[in-house]
Amino acid sequence: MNVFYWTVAGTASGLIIVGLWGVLTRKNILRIGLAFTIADTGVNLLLVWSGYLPGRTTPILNGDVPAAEAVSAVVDPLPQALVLTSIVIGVAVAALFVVVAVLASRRLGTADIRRMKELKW
Amino acid sequence: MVTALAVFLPLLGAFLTAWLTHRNERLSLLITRLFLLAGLAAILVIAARLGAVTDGGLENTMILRTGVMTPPLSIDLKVTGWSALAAVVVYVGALLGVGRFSGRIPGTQPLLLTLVTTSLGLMFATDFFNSFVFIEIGSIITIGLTAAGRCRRRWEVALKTAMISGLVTILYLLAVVIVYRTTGELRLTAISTMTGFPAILVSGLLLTVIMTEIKAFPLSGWGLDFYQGVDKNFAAVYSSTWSLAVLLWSARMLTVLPLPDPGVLARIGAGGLVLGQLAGLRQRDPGRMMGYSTSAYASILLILAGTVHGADYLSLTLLFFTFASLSKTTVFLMADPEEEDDPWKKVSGYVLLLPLLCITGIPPFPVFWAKIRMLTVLADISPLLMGAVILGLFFESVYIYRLWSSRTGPWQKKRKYFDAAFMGAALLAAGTVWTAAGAEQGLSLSGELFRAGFVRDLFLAIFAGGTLLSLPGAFRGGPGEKSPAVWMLVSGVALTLLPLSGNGLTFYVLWEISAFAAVIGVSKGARPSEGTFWFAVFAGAAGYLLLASLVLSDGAVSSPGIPMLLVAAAALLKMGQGGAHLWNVRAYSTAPSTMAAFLSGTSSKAAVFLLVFSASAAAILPLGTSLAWIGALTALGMAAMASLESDYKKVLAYASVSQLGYVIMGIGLTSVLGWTAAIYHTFNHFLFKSILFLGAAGVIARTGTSDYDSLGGLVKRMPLTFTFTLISVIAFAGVPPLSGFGSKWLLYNALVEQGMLPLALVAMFASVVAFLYAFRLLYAVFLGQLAPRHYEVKEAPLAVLAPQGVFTAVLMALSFRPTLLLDRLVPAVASIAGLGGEIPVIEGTALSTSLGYWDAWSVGMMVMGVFGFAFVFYWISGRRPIHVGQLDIGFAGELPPSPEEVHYAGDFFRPFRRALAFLPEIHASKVFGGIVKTADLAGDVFRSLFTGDARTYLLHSLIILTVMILWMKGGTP
Amino acid sequence: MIRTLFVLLVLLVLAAAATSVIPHLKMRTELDGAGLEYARRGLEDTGSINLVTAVIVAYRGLDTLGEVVVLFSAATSVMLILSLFPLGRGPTDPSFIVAHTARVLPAPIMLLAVYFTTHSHLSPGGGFPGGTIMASAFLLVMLGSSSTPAGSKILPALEALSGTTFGLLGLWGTMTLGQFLNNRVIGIGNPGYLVSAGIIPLVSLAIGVKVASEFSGIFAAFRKSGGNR
Amino acid sequence: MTRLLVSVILTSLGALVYGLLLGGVSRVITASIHGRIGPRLTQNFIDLWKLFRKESSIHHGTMFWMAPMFRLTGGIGVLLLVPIIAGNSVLTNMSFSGDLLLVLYFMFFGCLGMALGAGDSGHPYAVVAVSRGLLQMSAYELSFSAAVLVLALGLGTFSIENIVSAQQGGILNWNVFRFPFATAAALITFLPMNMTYPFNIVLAPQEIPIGPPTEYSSRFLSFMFSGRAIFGVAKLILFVNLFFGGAGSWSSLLIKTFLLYMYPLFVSPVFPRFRTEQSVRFLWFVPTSLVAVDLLRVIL
Repeated sequence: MNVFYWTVAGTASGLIIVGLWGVLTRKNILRIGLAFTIADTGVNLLLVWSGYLPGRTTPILNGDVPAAEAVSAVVDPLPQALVLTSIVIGVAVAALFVVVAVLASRRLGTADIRRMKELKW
Repeated sequence: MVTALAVFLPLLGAFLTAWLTHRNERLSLLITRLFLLAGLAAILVIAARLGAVTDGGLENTMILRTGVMTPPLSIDLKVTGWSALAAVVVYVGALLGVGRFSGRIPGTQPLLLTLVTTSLGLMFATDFFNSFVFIEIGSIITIGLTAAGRCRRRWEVALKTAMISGLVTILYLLAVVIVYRTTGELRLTAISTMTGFPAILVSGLLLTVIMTEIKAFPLSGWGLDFYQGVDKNFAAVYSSTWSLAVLLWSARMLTVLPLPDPGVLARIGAGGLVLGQLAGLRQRDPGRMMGYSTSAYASILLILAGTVHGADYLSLTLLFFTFASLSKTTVFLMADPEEEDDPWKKVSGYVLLLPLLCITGIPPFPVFWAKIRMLTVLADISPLLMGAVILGLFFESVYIYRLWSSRTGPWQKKRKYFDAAFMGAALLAAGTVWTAAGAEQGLSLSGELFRAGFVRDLFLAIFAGGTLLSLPGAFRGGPGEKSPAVWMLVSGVALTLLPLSGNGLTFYVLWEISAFAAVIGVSKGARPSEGTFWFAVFAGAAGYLLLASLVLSDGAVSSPGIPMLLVAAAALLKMGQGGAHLWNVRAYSTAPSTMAAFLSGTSSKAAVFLLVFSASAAAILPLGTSLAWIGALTALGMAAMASLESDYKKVLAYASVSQLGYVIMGIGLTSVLGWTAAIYHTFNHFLFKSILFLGAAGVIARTGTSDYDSLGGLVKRMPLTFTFTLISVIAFAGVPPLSGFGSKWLLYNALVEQGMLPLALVAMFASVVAFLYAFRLLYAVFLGQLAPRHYEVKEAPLAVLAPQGVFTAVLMALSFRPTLLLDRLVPAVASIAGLGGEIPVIEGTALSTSLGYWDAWSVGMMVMGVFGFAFVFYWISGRRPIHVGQLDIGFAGELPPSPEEVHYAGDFFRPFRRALAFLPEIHASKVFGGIVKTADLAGDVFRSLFTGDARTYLLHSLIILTVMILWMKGGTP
Repeated sequence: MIRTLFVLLVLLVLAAAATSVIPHLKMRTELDGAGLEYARRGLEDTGSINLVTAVIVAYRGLDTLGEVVVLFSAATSVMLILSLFPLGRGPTDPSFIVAHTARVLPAPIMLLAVYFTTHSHLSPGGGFPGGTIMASAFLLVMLGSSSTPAGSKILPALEALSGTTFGLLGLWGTMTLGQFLNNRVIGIGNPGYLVSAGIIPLVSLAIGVKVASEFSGIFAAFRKSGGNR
Repeated sequence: MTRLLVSVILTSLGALVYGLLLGGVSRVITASIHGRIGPRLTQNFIDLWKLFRKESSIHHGTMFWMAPMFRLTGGIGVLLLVPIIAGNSVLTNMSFSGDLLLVLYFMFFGCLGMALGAGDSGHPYAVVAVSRGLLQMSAYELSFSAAVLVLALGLGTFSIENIVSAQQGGILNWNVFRFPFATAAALITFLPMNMTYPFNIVLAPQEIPIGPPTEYSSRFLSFMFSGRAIFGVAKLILFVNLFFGGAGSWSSLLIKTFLLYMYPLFVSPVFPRFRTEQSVRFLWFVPTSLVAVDLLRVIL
């Protein structure tokens, strides 16, 4: 029953924490980017999780689910719509991040974020 | 339909230009401009329809429905009059910046156009998740354009921005999950219905997101790095589009946050404002300064959100942020991105003036109206909070001033390069006029703030006369100086209107205009940097003290108690009393000499006017004795300093402060005699200090030096200047029969009447010491040996000589017939309520009190008679001697060396210095230097938060988040 | 080390503080809020039997427009940056297997993509998955040849066209029904059929083409950027 | 008006004669202290006449030759502002036009003129002397005015006339007894005022070869001479009025002023000369502390 529900939540939270930990402690900017996608994944998982209802099916009202019974048969469609947007955004940001990170490391000759502190104070 | 066009036209343009880019760059730029113009037209239509510029129009709404059905199922975009006006600024900013940015970096137009749509979308968004989408677009474009910009550190900036937006994404989506699960919908308004711990968690998450996005201290680290490193032309676009949109979105978000206590926001904001701006004090990089300024505005938003509500909130946020954004855009447009270290290196201070004044919120610029309204609200809630805000704003003005003053470039020659920036400045000017017209009902020049009557008219005469007479000499600057005439005129006109102001606000506005124009006037000097800086700092501090008083006393300039204390402090600062002389000495000695004459002779009287008129005598009474002592000790200390100083203008500066000490003493006595003495001396000081400084202006203009050691013997070359100077020196030394004695006589009578003998002694001592520098001044400059290089020096220019003549004529008239003034002054002062003590009796030309009497006319006649007798007797009793060469002196049988060596002027009163050696050396410069150093050190502590490591910035956000959650959780069990 | 520990401490305290939210996020057994409304009237309102698509394209179409713009911005940014700062690593010749697969597979992939895109209102799928699949076909073609395919020239035009179409479809709704991106500007037809649900299939198609051309643009930019040196 | 004019002229001339005479006396006495024969009593008259008769042939500038007139005006002015014999309307002169404060400040008039003249001479030593003189003056004026202000506060008036009348009716009413410390302080300042040892740093014959009058000679010098003599008498009368009960008659005036004049003569030869800063510091602290005692008495 609730075990599945909370396991997913736990996994998602774990991913977020691991991701943040990676972001805050890794030095290589590409790894930091990777850590961001891990945390992103956790968040997306949490988003889908929030629309979960036990024992229900996809919100497509074809023959299997008559429109009249939809209310008691399908899961919440909104989080699914949101997560799609969120994933696409994640991909877009990740692509840009990778490009910037790769170019930064090439142009600056290092991928170490501790060496990118020319601007400070 | 128009709404949809206004929002989405740029996006369509973006799709179009994305295709055109790399094919036809010029066409693409043209299309970009066309789409922006069309969008601007659309949003203007909307703004007009909503009646946004009229009262209440800010709250009118127009809904753009999207999708099917209505919220919470679908998403609305809500255009209010408020956001429509901001959208106009977004369009304007984009239009201004597009040529400078996209023109230089082809291929950026689609991103720029998209940024406009996104900014509008975010400002109009009503849906929680929809806002998220817009925020992400904005972040992506910011990262992309930063990386594409022309600047050496683009990668670092882009990477930091990307990491920050990564964190924001995560925190925001977590908030989305919680909001949706607890409320079942995603409208922004739904958030405010939340309760319990989810409310706290969502508030914490969103507050962290908002503070990070708007760059509020202490989460401003990345923003500072951003503004320092980014392509300044992109920053120009960014400031008016995305930055503004985020601010306005945050302004709406902050009102719906389910905080247990919205007052928390104000405290976070005020604390951040003080500490963050303190950290900014040491900044040298102009870009970073703009970052700190942005952070200040972010803090202001938090304060507003915590304290102001309703229509006020709308108008205040709008005024603050649109004009700040537009000003920042203009500033950034003036930068030359190719100059990596200082993009404004080649820019003249003139062109930066308007936008920077707008940013600091000097009246009458638009931000000022918002500032004063905000402070009024804060004063009702917590004066402490208001004090913190004022302190923070003061810090901001200090570094903004630094940014302005270090610009040394000439006027830009490349017109094309500057078009956009000038357009921005023109828009700001228009905005200024418009808002000032809107705020007009708060201003009045005809009210009864100051009792009409002789005393007011006297000050009016001082201000008007002083300005007019200082002005002629100002048209031509001295050696190495530029002409301060325009600024002197501005300052002088504002001063002249001062006594006519009908309410406190008008008074403050005029006061500030006069002050900042004077600052600019001072900066026209030959070596302006130090002097102008300290002048600006002290004038700024005085202005903010006055502002605090104004706000605390509900629009009157002051009322008894704390406001009076603040006003007194402001006046003391303005007059350089009690150690604040640092600015007088530095500013007067580096300013153009005529400007110094204006400041010392005329402008300093504004502070006297403030003290005499701002409050009833009863309000000053509790401060009276302290004031009197401050005045007396200043008079003495500054006289001693003046005796030991050997720079002409610095001596005059010390002397000026010293003389004003008597005025403060008189005011502190709060008796009829005391105030009569103070005002009489004020007028006297106005006369003789103007003469002295104008004389100095003439001398410096002709010789090019103000050093005692290099002057001397000028009486032979500049006899008229010497005569005027001699007369005014005799006057201020208080030697009868000239007018200075009158002030002293009144003052001692007042002091003895009040039984304040120790004060009288200090005053007496000060006046004797004044004798020392008075003689030294006359001797070192005009007497002694004329240096050979000055053999050909001509008499001072007529433009300074003629005004001196006028002043001297008035001075002489006043000397022999002081009753011309006192006849009216004494009854006027006697009629001021609350002043105690006896009223001096005037009979004919004689003045008497129960203590003593004085008849200036008969004294004058006696002196003239005896002197005339001696003169005539000498004349007829023998032949006249012949004038011999300057080195024909009895020199104990030896040949005197060169005139320079024989002229004994430096370290003139060495025994005096030796005699004073037992005193500990307290230099005002050390004291203030110490204050500055302490502030710098404290600032450095906070600055060190911003290590430059993006991970640290993320950690800051997380720490703040944790602290806020724990704090709020503790607050609501 | 200290830094790592400190970070860990902060994260753990944060997580511990956040655990108090758990009682408020208990599992639902019944739909509520907006989800309930969507399930109840989604079909009726939009004519799409796929409720997720109804939400994405119809109810919250603005989000989707934003999503497209996100991709557009990212793609444009990446292309811009890469054109300004080439990566500087040339493409290698495709291997035999890739080269041959690239001749065979694109067509069926394209077919699948078109199905996904056009049937979004009927079955799982939609503009985004469809567009991504299309882009993968293009990617395959590109990987299969050693030069940039000729087709990449029309990508910007396709992108502009599809983007503009999306925008104009949205404005159509504003013009006729006063509601941007309303899918009922044409009748919603008979739910369950291909031609139904108003303009949802059209919008999906526009999204698909847009997404495809953007992703393809990114690939092409990477490739071109590498090839310039 | 005519009476006033006559009174003024007579007073000035009388003071001149009296001042010169006193100077002669002092020279005689000093000589006898030194064991010399010394000049005649009338030597000062002879000197003045001699100087006046000699033509000044050179000058250094306008201020230079106006300085002696400033000096003379300063001396006569102070004299005229002080009522000479209390209660006698004949010799009140111009004292109706100002009180003690005016006198205090008018005493600067001559000094300023002198200083300016010395400055205009272009002679560095003259200016060195001026610098010292001004410094010392600033120091003794502090304690002198302190003493005067204590009197004014204690008696509630700045008017010399009133101060004198307050001292009538017995020797114990004299301010010297009512304000002994202030009087002591004033008497100390009397020494530097008359530039006698140990305060004669202005003339300082050993250090400054010739002193301020370096460049002055003949007719110029005769003016300064007369000015000084008159100023000296004016100061004597002022002191008598302030501290010693004033003068009710000619005889008491002559006796009191003569005794007062003799006082430095018997004090100064005992002391060596101060350095300038020593003098300044001494005058700041010693007499002022004395005044402070009386001030506390008055206030409490």
